[in-house]
This record gives sequence, structure tokens and C-alpha cells, in this order.
Amino acid sequence: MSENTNMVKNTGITFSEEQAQLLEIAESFSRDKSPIATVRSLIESETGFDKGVWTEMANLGWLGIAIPEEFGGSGLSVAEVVTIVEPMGRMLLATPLVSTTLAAQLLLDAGSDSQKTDLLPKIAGGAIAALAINEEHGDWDINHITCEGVISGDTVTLSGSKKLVTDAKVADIILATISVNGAPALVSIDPSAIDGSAIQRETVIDETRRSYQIDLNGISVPVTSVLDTGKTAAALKRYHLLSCLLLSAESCGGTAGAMDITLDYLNTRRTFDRFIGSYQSLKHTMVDILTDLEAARSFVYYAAGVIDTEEGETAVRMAKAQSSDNFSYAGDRAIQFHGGFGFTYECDAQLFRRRAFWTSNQSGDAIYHRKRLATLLLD
Amino acid sequence: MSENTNMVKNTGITFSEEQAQLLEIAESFSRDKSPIATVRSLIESETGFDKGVWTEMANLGWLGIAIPEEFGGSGLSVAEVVTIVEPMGRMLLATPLVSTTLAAQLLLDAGSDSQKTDLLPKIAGGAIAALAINEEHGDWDINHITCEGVISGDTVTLSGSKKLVTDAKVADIILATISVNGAPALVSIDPSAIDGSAIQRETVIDETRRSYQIDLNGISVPVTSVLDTGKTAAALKRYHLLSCLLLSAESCGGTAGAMDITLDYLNTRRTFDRFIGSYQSLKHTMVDILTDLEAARSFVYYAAGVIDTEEGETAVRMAKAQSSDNFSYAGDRAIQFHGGFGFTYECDAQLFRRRAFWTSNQSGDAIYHRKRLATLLLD
Amino acid sequence: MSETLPDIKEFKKEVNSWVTNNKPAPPRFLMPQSFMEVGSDEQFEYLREWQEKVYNAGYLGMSWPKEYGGGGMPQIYQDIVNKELVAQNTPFMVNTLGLNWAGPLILNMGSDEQKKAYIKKILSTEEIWCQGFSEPDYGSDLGNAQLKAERDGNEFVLNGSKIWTTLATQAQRMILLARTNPNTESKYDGLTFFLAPMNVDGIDAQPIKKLTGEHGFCQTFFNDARISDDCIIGKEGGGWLVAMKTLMFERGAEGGQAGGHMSMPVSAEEVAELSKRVYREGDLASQDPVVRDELVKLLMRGKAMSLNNARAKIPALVSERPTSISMSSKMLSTELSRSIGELATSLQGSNSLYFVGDDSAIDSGRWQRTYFQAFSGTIGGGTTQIQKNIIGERVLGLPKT
Amino acid sequence: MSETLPDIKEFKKEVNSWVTNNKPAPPRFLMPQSFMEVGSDEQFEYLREWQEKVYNAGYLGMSWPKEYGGGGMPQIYQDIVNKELVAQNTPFMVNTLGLNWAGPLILNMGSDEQKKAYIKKILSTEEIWCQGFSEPDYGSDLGNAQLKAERDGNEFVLNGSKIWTTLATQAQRMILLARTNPNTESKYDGLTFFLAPMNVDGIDAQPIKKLTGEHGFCQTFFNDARISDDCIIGKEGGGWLVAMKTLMFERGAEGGQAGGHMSMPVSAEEVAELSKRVYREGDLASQDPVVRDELVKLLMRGKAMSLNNARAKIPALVSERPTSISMSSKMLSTELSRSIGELATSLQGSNSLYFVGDDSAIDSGRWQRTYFQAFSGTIGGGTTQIQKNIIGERVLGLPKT
Repeated sequence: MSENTNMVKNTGITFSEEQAQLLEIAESFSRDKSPIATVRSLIESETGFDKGVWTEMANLGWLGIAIPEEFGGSGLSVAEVVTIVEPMGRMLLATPLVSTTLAAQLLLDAGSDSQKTDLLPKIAGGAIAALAINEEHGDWDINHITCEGVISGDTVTLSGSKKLVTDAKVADIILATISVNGAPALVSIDPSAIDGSAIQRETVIDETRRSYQIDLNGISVPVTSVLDTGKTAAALKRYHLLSCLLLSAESCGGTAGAMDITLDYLNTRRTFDRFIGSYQSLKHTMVDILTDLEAARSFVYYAAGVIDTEEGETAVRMAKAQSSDNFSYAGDRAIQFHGGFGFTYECDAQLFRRRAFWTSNQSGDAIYHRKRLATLLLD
Repeated sequence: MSENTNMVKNTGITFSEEQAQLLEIAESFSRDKSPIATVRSLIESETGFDKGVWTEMANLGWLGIAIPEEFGGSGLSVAEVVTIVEPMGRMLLATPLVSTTLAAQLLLDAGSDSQKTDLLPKIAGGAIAALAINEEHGDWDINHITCEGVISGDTVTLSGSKKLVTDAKVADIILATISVNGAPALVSIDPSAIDGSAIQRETVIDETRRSYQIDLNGISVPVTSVLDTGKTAAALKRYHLLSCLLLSAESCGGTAGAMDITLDYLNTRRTFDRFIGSYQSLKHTMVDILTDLEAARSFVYYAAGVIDTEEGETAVRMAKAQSSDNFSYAGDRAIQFHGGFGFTYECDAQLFRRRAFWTSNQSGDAIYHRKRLATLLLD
Repeated sequence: MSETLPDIKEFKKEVNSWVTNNKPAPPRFLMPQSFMEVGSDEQFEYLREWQEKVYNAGYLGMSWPKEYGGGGMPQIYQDIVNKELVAQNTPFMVNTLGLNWAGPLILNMGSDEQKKAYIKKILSTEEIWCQGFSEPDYGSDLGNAQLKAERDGNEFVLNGSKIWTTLATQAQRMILLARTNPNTESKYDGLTFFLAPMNVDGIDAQPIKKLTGEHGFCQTFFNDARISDDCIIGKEGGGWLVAMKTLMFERGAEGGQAGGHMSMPVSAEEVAELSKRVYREGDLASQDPVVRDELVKLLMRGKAMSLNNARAKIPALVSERPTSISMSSKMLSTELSRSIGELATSLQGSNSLYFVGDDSAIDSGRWQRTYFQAFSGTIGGGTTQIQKNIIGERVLGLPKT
Repeated sequence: MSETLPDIKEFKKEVNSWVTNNKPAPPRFLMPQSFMEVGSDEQFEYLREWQEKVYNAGYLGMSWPKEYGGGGMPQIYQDIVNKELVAQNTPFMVNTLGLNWAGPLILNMGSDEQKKAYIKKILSTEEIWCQGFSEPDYGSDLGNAQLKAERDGNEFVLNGSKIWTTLATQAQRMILLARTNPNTESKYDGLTFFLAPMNVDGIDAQPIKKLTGEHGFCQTFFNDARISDDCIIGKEGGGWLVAMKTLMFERGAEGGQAGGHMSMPVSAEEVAELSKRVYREGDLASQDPVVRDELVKLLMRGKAMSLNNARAKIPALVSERPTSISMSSKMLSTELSRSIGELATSLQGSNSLYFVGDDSAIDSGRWQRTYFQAFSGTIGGGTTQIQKNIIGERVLGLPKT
């Protein structure tokens, strides 16, 4: 069919030389550093990730990719981070890279000059940042905040409790959303201000992750720790989209990983003297997952390029809706298609399915994003 | 599993001896009277049905099944009519039986004594009744009525236009919904009061049906033609459920018919030296359709028994939602699985798919009914 | 209980009062939903004690013959008890396999010695039973069972392994399908069915960690394990028939089970109830229109299964494909459980990220576990994909894949 | 047009103005969406006249060689015209097969005589082309073509039949794949590709009524029909290679098409637009939350296809499975059309019961027809089920079914 029959507008995907290079490097890095045996052994570890690998990533400059050069980064964008996150997801490589990247963007978007000058170079250099955003209500709306901050003089006294704060225990920087006089605010908390017992490990569905509850009650921070309130609303909105984008990239990688192990099994396991991959009920399902993955990757790389334009919100929400459902389904079928072995802890299918719950149910699931897409596209 | 593990309540299906007998008779009647060649030739006919068959049905007492004995019927219920409509649907036997049955129930529920005494025996004896309910707005809500009736003295002057009135051209009785002083009303129109040119044949998706537009403007009927306004609201509500029930029964029959021709093809057609029914992509889909049909039939026969109880609305809406989607899917797959032949007019698959549009998109589709079920079950 | 049968009305009252006064306090752990999920000694002991108590009160095996330890009463009394146990949400009977499959089988086909030896201990929990049917490399097609049982005098020497042997680490007995003759023309003719002891040298039950991270099913290895030929039920070489009979009991197609209830299944109604107390987007999940649509679909699937069961009892309404409903019910119910777990989890917003063991997990993480646990049903006993082959071929008459 | 190339900007203006002034008035009939749907002489003539007009204005075949009737200009000029024709929503070029597949094939592999004989007439509509590939009993696997072509001197005698020969009753020429040698070791080596005349004794094109009730595709019968061996393109016995080349043009994998546009595809965006002007339950269909969810899913499927095409051009983003997007696009786009037709129809409440030809039908019944017509895509050229086999095997490397 000739090109001109394509009547849909704005379909360009931009992909830079830097992205192509990073994608290649990150693929080989993830394969090297995160074979499944390593993933399994890290599940048993306290922190859940390998500090050595983290340092290597810092040395490769990956933590400063989307940080301007003046703050010690390489001045590229989150689009380049996407190309790292996808291959990491495929190998289930768990690190605080996503939360750290997102924290840097929040600081860039809403931090004061001194906050940026102070914290961004640290992040680019390998400091771990954690995001304290989720609360007991479970609402994905980032502006639904019950934790409070009361300003008195030079001090902000915090109250309330944050949930599902990944890597809080090893974080060098914690950014939290709080409500100050009824308005959303961001505050940077020095982990040393938090008593050890106020950070409690949680049991979460994705065992490759480390997640914590933080009791903010009784914690006070200097008022200079609050980010620019005039810029906070916009920063949080952009944060939501960036979070969705990176989760989508991770989901695409995870889908590919779930496919990898399943295809391998379908090509080697026999029943009734046939390779089970020859059965259409399995083969066609894998094709459905493949075509959905192709769609998800197209949305992700499109969204990466347009996220800061007016098409950004639509693109990102499509990426998140598509990749969430697809990863969940790929993980689900991975278990089922492994048969009896799939029901065991030893089979890796469950690792991917757990990860799919993790990525799909953060920052809104597919139904949530389609609802918002309906507003964008139909009203 | 022992019986007592079944924790769901109210799951009894009642099925009378009369129903069992009627089901058996109607199955053999439908097979005899409506082989596919007959269906095809009736498509080319003016009225779309065989008057001789209609007379036989009247002689069998089928038009009076749900009419009390005092009005010339056999005093059974619509539950017994269900057992006739399902087999008719399977053989695509088109007659005005459903509209005539529903008209009788409207008269029973809201007719005056004289209306009942006048019209019900006629119906039991073979008079054809048509229902003028649909309008241009396409709304399934039966109380959304723009046609008006203005009462002046002993006369009601009608205005507006009715759409999709099946078998209007041959009807002996026409019941129409109109709005009188803003309230829904039912009026019985003697077809002789309508000018021939006011009834225009429509082109509809189900070619086995005859459907007409009726221009009511300028038609006057005696005020005694209006049914009891005090009983109309309840009668219309019950009509909606009865209509859904009979459409659901017809859909179940149609689904079985679509399966019949498809299974036959899958068992005889070969590609690459294999019967195509041996391929899982076709076989498993047929199993999905089968299990959905089993569910639909269970809903239908359950609903038939409880329609006039407090469980009635939930039961009927479940039957309609399930059977609509299932018949549509069975018809859709029937076309696809017949391959190139399925794309031809000669293949009977299209007949079933067209019928599925017809039954599914009357009185509310699956989404419509699930929305109401949500209110019944979740609020 | 007296020799004259109690008055039904009085009996109902008596049972109601006994259950009310004797049902155990809720446990500290997240309750397993069936014996297949029992994953710790603590759970097992809690459940075992309850079954023992019910039996000692005379409320289990009521219709089984008195001479073997049953109550010798009409089935209706047991039915009344069963209903009350369910109504008061009491724990299931942990010796499920003994009560529902092995027991009825022994009563139906066993010798008098076997009945005397086993029936009472099944009821009292003195002997827990497990099942040795599936094998790791031969899928769920029982006809392919390869575990070797070689005759040596009046003993058999067992070699091979069985999987899905739930509760094998707790069990004293196993119903075991083994191949006593590898050279028969039909593979079905070489099988023999044993009532095998577990406490024998060379039988080793290994707990397997499930995808949930919990224990709860086993692989059992046989290395030159010797059992007496007294253990045969049915005939040597006639094991296939006995296995088919067992499946009839398993599927409830044949009656004679001891009573009690064997699972606390999740239902779509419970998800609907959950939706009215969890929040999504700051409002009750039950208020989201798309979620509502999904909930209704789920409720309809559950309702359809109940109605199918009711309709299956009316011959005129199942005459064309009489086995359709029964052959598809395992597939439909297990897939429904998976959907229930998945939807119920997704209702919870970011709280769906928690898992069993976290205080913040909604309903103690029950729904997340329901989802993962459901795969035991969609995989075990013939995967959903295999079920569809079977239904397509046997019910719809389509050619073999 | 002058010998020196026109200025691009000027040319754009000129084209815009020509199309504006010359595009045909909307027809009285419901417009077919591609040449495959042309079902009546009236439709055909309307479209043929339009193609002739565009060619006579110099706007078709612009990059084809001048000596054979083309414009001899760089492709960019044709691209500009194409864009404008689409932008102004003009009818498609009815000689689709000639312009897009037969023409490029002849230019690529044909003899000079063949180019002189056929190319200009393809552009001018003097000769309409159809395709004789699929056969009734051999599915869509071209390698199985069985239509016999037996050599008799310098003629071939044709016997057999072809289906899906769209426009065969209007056509003067057919690209025809036939078996000239039934005894080759590989079935692919016995095929020869002909540029066959239709106006020959023994060739009989029969219109077939489609499931929509309209005409629009044909079965063509060959009974001892004689054609000259001049008609061969490529080598005798080398037809498979030529057929594969043709498919490259058909799928747009290779360029050289004459221009114009060949279909007016339905898009998900149009369904979204429809939802804002049809009523469901007394309100705009676009206001129903569940319908909205379905609409968004549909819009995403359409958007994903466009984005896939864009991504396919970036090697680093398709390096792992380079053929995945191209091999699945036919399947995805045709299934999308079916879903578009189905959802768009269901939006309309009871008005969805109307069909093409009724004044009350919304958009003249376009959506109902879209649904039924879509099966030509999900069935023809390899059903969706066969496509999934092929993708599973060739892209995912799974074993053959």
C-alpha cells in the first residue's frame, strides 16, 4: 500500500543516535548483570539490588542522563532513559534508577536554585533518591494527599504516613508529597532526620523490589526543604506522565522477558510427541502478545519523543494503558503455558507476573488511563 | 463436589411438563417448516413469512399459549412461549409470533375489559399484531416517546412517525406507544384507519424480516382505543422484560443454528489434508461459543420461570446481555470460519449474523443491560 | 444419637446450636481456601482438629455404614449438617481426599477388610489421604501413568514419582495409580490401583514451593519402595476402571461423600462486596462505570455456573449435548477463580501492590493469592487448553487436534 | 507540463487548484471503500471517469517512463498529487490492480513489447486489470495453484477456475498464475505467470454475490481457453518468482506504483466522530462510559498501526524481529476494520437495524457494510488464523502447526 494511504497525522517517532547507542549498551549491560540466577539471589538479599551494579550505572552516566550539564548530567532527556529502562525490565534488573531519575526531574521542575545545585550533582554522581507519594487510600491521583506539613517559622512539621516507598531504607534523598495549607507541596527529606523505626519494610507482590512504609509523624525539616510551591502543580503533573512513561518502558521489557522464557519452553517441551509450541492455542496467543507488544513499544518510543509537547499526555496514557494490560497478560499466559512447572516458585514465569502487577498498578492501570484518554479524545 | 458447596442462592430453574412437550414439538415443527431453502425463498417474498405456517401455528394453539382460557387461550405463560421461540430461532423461522405474543401481554396487562374481550380471542385465533414502538431517535428506552396523541372529545389525533414496525403491512392489530399530555400511553390502531401510503417498507439488516415505517400524522382513533393509562407504565415495564426474554430465546436458537452450520463445515472441509475442525484456533473458539450458549440458555430458562417475581429483571437482563453478545460472536465466527465461501451471499453464515444484529440491537444490547444490572447488583 | 431417627426440625436446631457453640475461633493466618492450599503445619493442625471435633460430635460420615465408623443414617441428616457448616462459614474438612474420593471408593469397591481398615480413620483424621495420579512428565492424561510397580512375591516394588500429591507430607495413605504391566496392548490395561501406605522405606514426599511462595503441594518419589499386594483395590491390571470411578466421586458425578464441605471457594459476589469498600480514584471502586461493567460480567459468569448446574438436572434442557455442562464446569470454574483474583486485585489501586503477609494488604492479600492459586485449577487436572480439546472433540464432535 | 521540472511550491498550488475544480460531485450511491467493493456498473463508470480525468491532467503515472505513457518525473511530484487527492477526499483509482501491482510488475520484469502494449492503457483505464491467483479449493496458498495451462504449439490451453477475481467482469486483462507443468518435484517449479487477455473464448467471469447482498467479486472459469505464449511474463516455469514479486508490490514492500490512492479506508477516528452525533439511551453515544472505553481501545489500535509504520523505519527499534510489524499489518488492519464496523454499528441503538439502501440508515448504512465487507480482508489473502500461524512460525520461531 502506498505511503499516502496513511491518513493519520502526527505519527512521527523520533529516535536519536544517543538513544540507539544507549539501547544497545543497556541491552548488553542488563544481560551481563542480571541473569536470572542473580535476580533470584537478590530476592533473598536485604536491599534487593547490587550496589556494585548501581555504581557502574552511575559511572556510565546513566543517573545524569536527563540532568543538565550544569548540574553534572549529560543534558539529554528522559527519552534516553527510556532506552535503558526497557532492557532492564526484560532482565528483571531491579535498581532505584527509575525513582532516582524521577526525583531529579521533580527537582529540576520545581526545585529552588540551591536545591538543584545541592542535590542534582549528587544524583548524577550516584545518590539514591526515593519517592514518598503513595498513601493508604491507594488513589493514583498524585494530588490526593493526606500527609500534612505545618510551617512554623523556619520549620515544617510533618504528619501522616507514606506507603510503598521503594528503596527508602537506602535512599540518600527522599522526596515526599505533602499537603501544606490544603495545597500539594513537595519536600525533600534528609533520611538522617528519620528515625530508623519509622521506616518499615513492606511485603509486596514483586519480590525483586524493596518497599517501605514511612511514618512521617514527628519529623521536622527546615522550610528550605520545600520545593517551589509555585511550580509544584506543573511538576507533579509532569512527574505523573514521566512515571507512566518509564513504567511503560519497563513493562515492554518485562513483556519481552516473559515471552522469552515462554517461547523457550514452547520450543522445547513436548506432549503427545509434539512440541507444545505447535499447538495453535499457544502459538496464536503468543502472536497476540507479540502484536500487542509491538503496539506498546511504538507508543512508548513515540511518547518518549513528544512527552513535553501537547501530544504528550495522550501518547503517554496510550503507552501506559497498552503496556500494562499486555504485560499482565503475557505474565499470566507465561504461568499457564508452563503447565505444572508454571505453578511452582522455581519457574520464572511468576517473577514476570509479579512484576507486571507492580508496573501495571502504579500510576494508574489501563482502565484509569483509558478513562482519561476518553476525555482527551472524545470531549 | 458435593451439592452443599454451592453457595449461590435462588438458582432453581422450573421447567414444566408443558414446556418439555412444546419444546419437542416446536423443534420438529421448525425443522419441518423452515429448512434453509424455505428461509431463502421467503427472503424473496413480499411478506417474508408463510401464511400457511402461521395458520398451522394458530391451530396448534401457539398464539394463545399465554392468553387466559376466558379469552380463548390456553392459560399458560410466556415461559411456554420461550420453548417455541428458541427452536424457531435456530431454523431462522420468521413469523409475527413474538410481536403478536407481546401485544397480547400488553392488552392483558393494560387493556380495558372490552379491549381484552374484543382483541385477545382474535389473537388466539390467528390475528397478527404489530408493535409500533421504535422511533427515529433509536433509544431503547420504551418511555422515550415523541409521537403524540391529542384527545379531543371521543377522538385521539395522532402525530409523529414510528420506525421498525415489523409486519405492519399484514397486521390485523397495531399497538403503538404515544405520548398523551406528556405521559406514555398505548393505543390500539385498526390498520384500516391507516392509509396504505403511510406504511413504508424499510430495508433492514435481517432480510428474513419485514419492517415498516408508519406515518401517524393525520390518523385519528376513537378514545376507546387507548389502553388503561393507570396500568400502562407497569405494562410497558413488563413488556420490556418480556421482549428481552423472547429475543434472548431467539438468540439462543440462532446461536445453535450458527453453530450447526459451522460445525458441519469444520467437520467436512479440509486444508493441507486436515479437517479444519482439528485446528485449535477454530475448535477452541467453538468451545467458547458452546459454553457461552450453555450459560445463555440457563439464563433464559431461569428467567422464563421467574420473570414475574422480584428476581425477574435481573434474570432477564442477564439473559439478554449474554445471548446478544454470544449470538453476535457465533455469527461473526461462522462467517470467518467458512473462509472464502463465508464471504458469499450463498453461505448461510451471513443469515445468522444478520439475525444476530436484529435480536441484539432490539430492546438494548449487552452494554445497555449490564449497565442496568450494575444498578441492580451493586447499588 | 439415638437409634430412632431424630425429628428433622429438632435436628436442624440441634445442629445449629452445636455449630454455633463449637466452631473454632478465626485463625491468625490467612485461611486456605481448600485442602490444596494448606501450606503449613499450623494450618493443617487447626483444620485437622476441627474435622476431628465434627466427627466426634457425630456430624461427619453420617450416612456411611455404622460398622465401619459412619452414622448409618439417611443422607438428609448429613445434608442438614453440611448446609449449617457452610452457612456458619466454618472451616472445610481437611481430609478432603479421604472423605470425598478415597472413602466413597473404598465403600464402593473395596473389600470388607479394606473398609474396616480405612473408613473410620478417614473420618477421625487418624489417617490423612493424598492422591498419586499425575506424573511430572506425562501431563494429566492418567492413561499415561508410568510409575512402575513390579510384583515380587506378594509385594510390589515401586519406582517413579508423582506430582500434585497435595498433603503428602502429612498423609498416611495415598490412592496410587501405577503401571504393573508395561507390555499390554492398550496402555490402559497395564495399570493397577493401590491404597498405598506412605510410611514405607523408599517413599519420600518432598514439599514444593508454589508460585505464591507458600508450600502446599508435593512431589512424591518412590525408590524401590515395597508395599503388600493387599493394597490393591479392584483387580491387578484393572486400575483404569478404579481411577475412572474415583474421578466420578471427585467430580461429584456420583454420591457417597462423607459430608462436611471441602472448600471455601471465592465467589464473584465477594468481589462485588469488596468493590464497595475499596477505593479507586478517591471513590468506591463500585462507582466506576467500567469497573461496574467488569463486575457484572464476573457476576454473570458465577451465576451462569449455578444455573447450569440447575439446568443439568432437567433432561429436556440438556438432551442434545448431555455432557456439555458437566464436562466444561471444571474449566469454567477454575478460569472464573483466576478472573476473580485478577479483578479483585486490580480494584485496589496502588494497594494491589501488597501481598500476603503485609498488614496493609487488603483482606490480608487474599485476592492476590486467589489469583496465583487459581492456576492450580487452570493447569492441574488437564489444562484449560486440553479441556477445550476434549470438549471440542467429545461434545461438539470435532476431529482430534 | 513543461520539460523543465516545475517549482515544488508552485506545483502544490496548481494541484490543489486543479483538484478543487475538478473533483467529481458526490455520487448518489454509497461509495465503495476500495476497488474490491465496486459492485455495480454505475459505481464502476463513476470511478473510471475520474481516473481517466486525473490521468489526462497528467497527474497519474507521473514517475513512470514517458515512452510508455508515464510522466517521466521524479516521484515527489506524484507524492504531492497523492496527498492532495487524499486530503480532498477524492475517489480512489479504480484500476487499482493495474496501477499498483500489474503496472509496476510489467515495468520491472516485462519485455519492451509488453510495456508498450499495457502501461499506457492501465493509466488511461482503457484496460482494466484483475487478478487470477486464488483458487476455490486450494485456499490462499499460491504454491498450490492448480489451474492447468497446457502448451499446444505457441499457445496455452487453460482449464480451471480462479476466485476473488475482483472486477473480472469489467476487466480486459488478468495477471494469472497457472500450472504449466504438473510433474515438477517442487510444486513451485511448475507455475507460470501470464498477462492474460479476458476477451477470449472459454474465459467466463461470473460475478458472485457478496454477503452484503452486493456484487463485487467474481469467480472466473477457464474452459479450453487459448492464449498466446507471448503472454508469459518471466520464464515458463518461473511463475512463482513473478508472483512473489507481485506480492511485494501489493504489500507496498517495493515502490513503483503509479499513484493516486487506492482505498478510502475507514478509521477509528471516524467512529469517534460518529459517536458524537448518534444517540444511545437518549444521550450522545460518546457520553456512555463503557462505550467511551471501547472507543478508546479502537482509537489506540488505529494509532498503534500508524506508529508501528513509523517505528519500522528506525532499524534500532525493530532489530530483534525486523519482519514482525510488516508481517502482522495485514492481519491487524483487517481485524481493525471489522471491529470498526461492529462498534460503529452498535453505537446506533435501534437504528443499527437498518441496512444500506434505507433512508433512515445512519451514514447510508456505511458502518453495517464496513463490518460485512471487512471479512474480505480477514479471510482473503490468508485468513487471520493462517496469518497467526505464519507469524508464530516465521517471526517467533515456533514449530509448525
